[in-house]
Amino acid sequence: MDDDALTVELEGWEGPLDLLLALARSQKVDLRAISILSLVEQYLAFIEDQAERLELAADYLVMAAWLAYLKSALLLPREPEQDPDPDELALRLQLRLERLDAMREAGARLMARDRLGRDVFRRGAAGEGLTTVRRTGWQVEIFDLIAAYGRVSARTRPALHVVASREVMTLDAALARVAAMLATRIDWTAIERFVPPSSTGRLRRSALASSFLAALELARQGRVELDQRAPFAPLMLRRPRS
Amino acid sequence: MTPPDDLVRAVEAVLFASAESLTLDALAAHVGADPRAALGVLAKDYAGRGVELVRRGERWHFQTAADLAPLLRRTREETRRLSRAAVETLAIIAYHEPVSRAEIEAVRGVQIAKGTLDVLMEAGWIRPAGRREVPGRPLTYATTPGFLAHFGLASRRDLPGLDDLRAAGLLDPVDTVFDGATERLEKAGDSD
Amino acid sequence: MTPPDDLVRAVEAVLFASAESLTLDALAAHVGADPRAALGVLAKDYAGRGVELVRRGERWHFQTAADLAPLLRRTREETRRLSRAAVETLAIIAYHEPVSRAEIEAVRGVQIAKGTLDVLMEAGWIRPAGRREVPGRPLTYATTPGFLAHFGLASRRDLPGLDDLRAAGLLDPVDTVFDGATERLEKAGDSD
Repeated sequence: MDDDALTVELEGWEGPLDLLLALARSQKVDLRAISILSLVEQYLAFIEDQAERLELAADYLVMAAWLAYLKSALLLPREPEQDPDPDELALRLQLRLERLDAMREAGARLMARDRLGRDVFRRGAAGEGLTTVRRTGWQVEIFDLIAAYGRVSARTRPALHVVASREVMTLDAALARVAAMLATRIDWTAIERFVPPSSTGRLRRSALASSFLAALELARQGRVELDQRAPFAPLMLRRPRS
Repeated sequence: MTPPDDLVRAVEAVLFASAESLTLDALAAHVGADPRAALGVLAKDYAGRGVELVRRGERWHFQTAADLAPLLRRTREETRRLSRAAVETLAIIAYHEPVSRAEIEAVRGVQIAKGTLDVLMEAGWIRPAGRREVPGRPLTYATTPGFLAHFGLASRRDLPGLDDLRAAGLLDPVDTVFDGATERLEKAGDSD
Repeated sequence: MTPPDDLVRAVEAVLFASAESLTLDALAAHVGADPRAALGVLAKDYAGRGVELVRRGERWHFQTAADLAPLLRRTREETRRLSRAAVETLAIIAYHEPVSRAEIEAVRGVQIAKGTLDVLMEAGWIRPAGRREVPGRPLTYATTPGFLAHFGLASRRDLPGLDDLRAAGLLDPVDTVFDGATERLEKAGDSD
């Protein structure tokens, strides 16, 4: 083991895994052939040594505790059902060191490549450069144009709203009239007779319709009796006999 | 093609990587030898290519061949739909030209956004068509030959008239319920 | 060099003029034709010269030949040294991509210092590469075309030793068994 590695302070390492890898490398054997047990012992010895001089970072201590556990598991007689299997854990630690080592080497190899801007260069001069001129092709069809004009014309053409004046007889008026007339009639009287005689044309049709509705309403209230012998036969009204 | 010797390669790389054109002295300092023979070889190697070795006064540099300049500028066409406001404005100009901004707004019943006429002008469909000799001397707009070409029209007279539009149902106001009387009134008013 | 045809000249000029590496699409947009055959001709024309045509990922550019580095480096400042943490982090991302921060930390056994990913991102070598659909939806990182260009890789498959590392199982999904060493201790009784 390299004595220097032991005397270097913890700040030299980026965490316990880094330290473990440094210790493993100091065994100067293939990482795959490394003795995990001796590696663990080195780490624990190193941490003890450091502990007297500086405050140990938590993660170093956590790793130390874990490695102490691993060490005892590796040394103690094996329980058949022990879980996790200490050999398996040792193997995982080894794999983990291999992985970090592999990435460290890969990084070094990357950095050693012919790098653009350091070893190889693109054209130095700003040069002509490439420019892209953007042009917008507007999409619109003749139909869009014509439809738009139709839309505008329709929208802005003076709008005419004509309310045709129409004489009507309201339901209220018909109710009052029919009710009043019934008061003075004793016999059956055709509904046409309840329509004001002066009304003609559309007004008469309106009055007739309103009077019919008035008759239905009065019948509902029990204030009139209705009689019609056949479809389209004259509709007769009279005051109820009480 | 014969692989160039080391000096030619060196001069080539130094010239390529340099931010500015280089004098013979500067080249010599970089490559550690007289670069003149190498420059001669390079000039021949690159003659007629897309990139050429050029001497300006006492300085040398590579540049793209002059005849290829247009390739370096690419025009990209983007197709976009014209906004509704722009289409309406274009339609009003087409039907009423020459027409001022205020007149367009009067027909549309809405103000024209700032960019609308610009877009139509940029598209090459309308052009300023002189000022109207009324107070304020408003600028008027009219369509261009490019407008006719785009819409496949031989002349503005090919635009469908109001009667055609009506027959096509394009004058029907969307939200109005017609009543017989109104319809008759409209027809009476429109007949010439 | 033999006098090239028009397309070869065009591709040559466009690549030479461009400040960036160009994709086939970008080249095609400028020269108006499929540039692939021309690129093949150019690669051959420039092979062994002081300037070479290289492909980096899906992009192409000219650069000086690597063996001339000593000659050119003289005039250049040494690029800023990256920290060991940054180099390792970059390697882990390149060899494992896409990879989350936690996975990077699992390989290195330490947390990633604040600026490390920033430095790599600012250099244009890594980029966020979407979130992993696992609890916490961690962001993953991957390398960029700029990474390939800077390190002279035609593609990620050219990463040194990639196949060997993969065959050795060293690029398998990272086992985080040691991450929570304490957790492990507590759980020692539980089954995996």
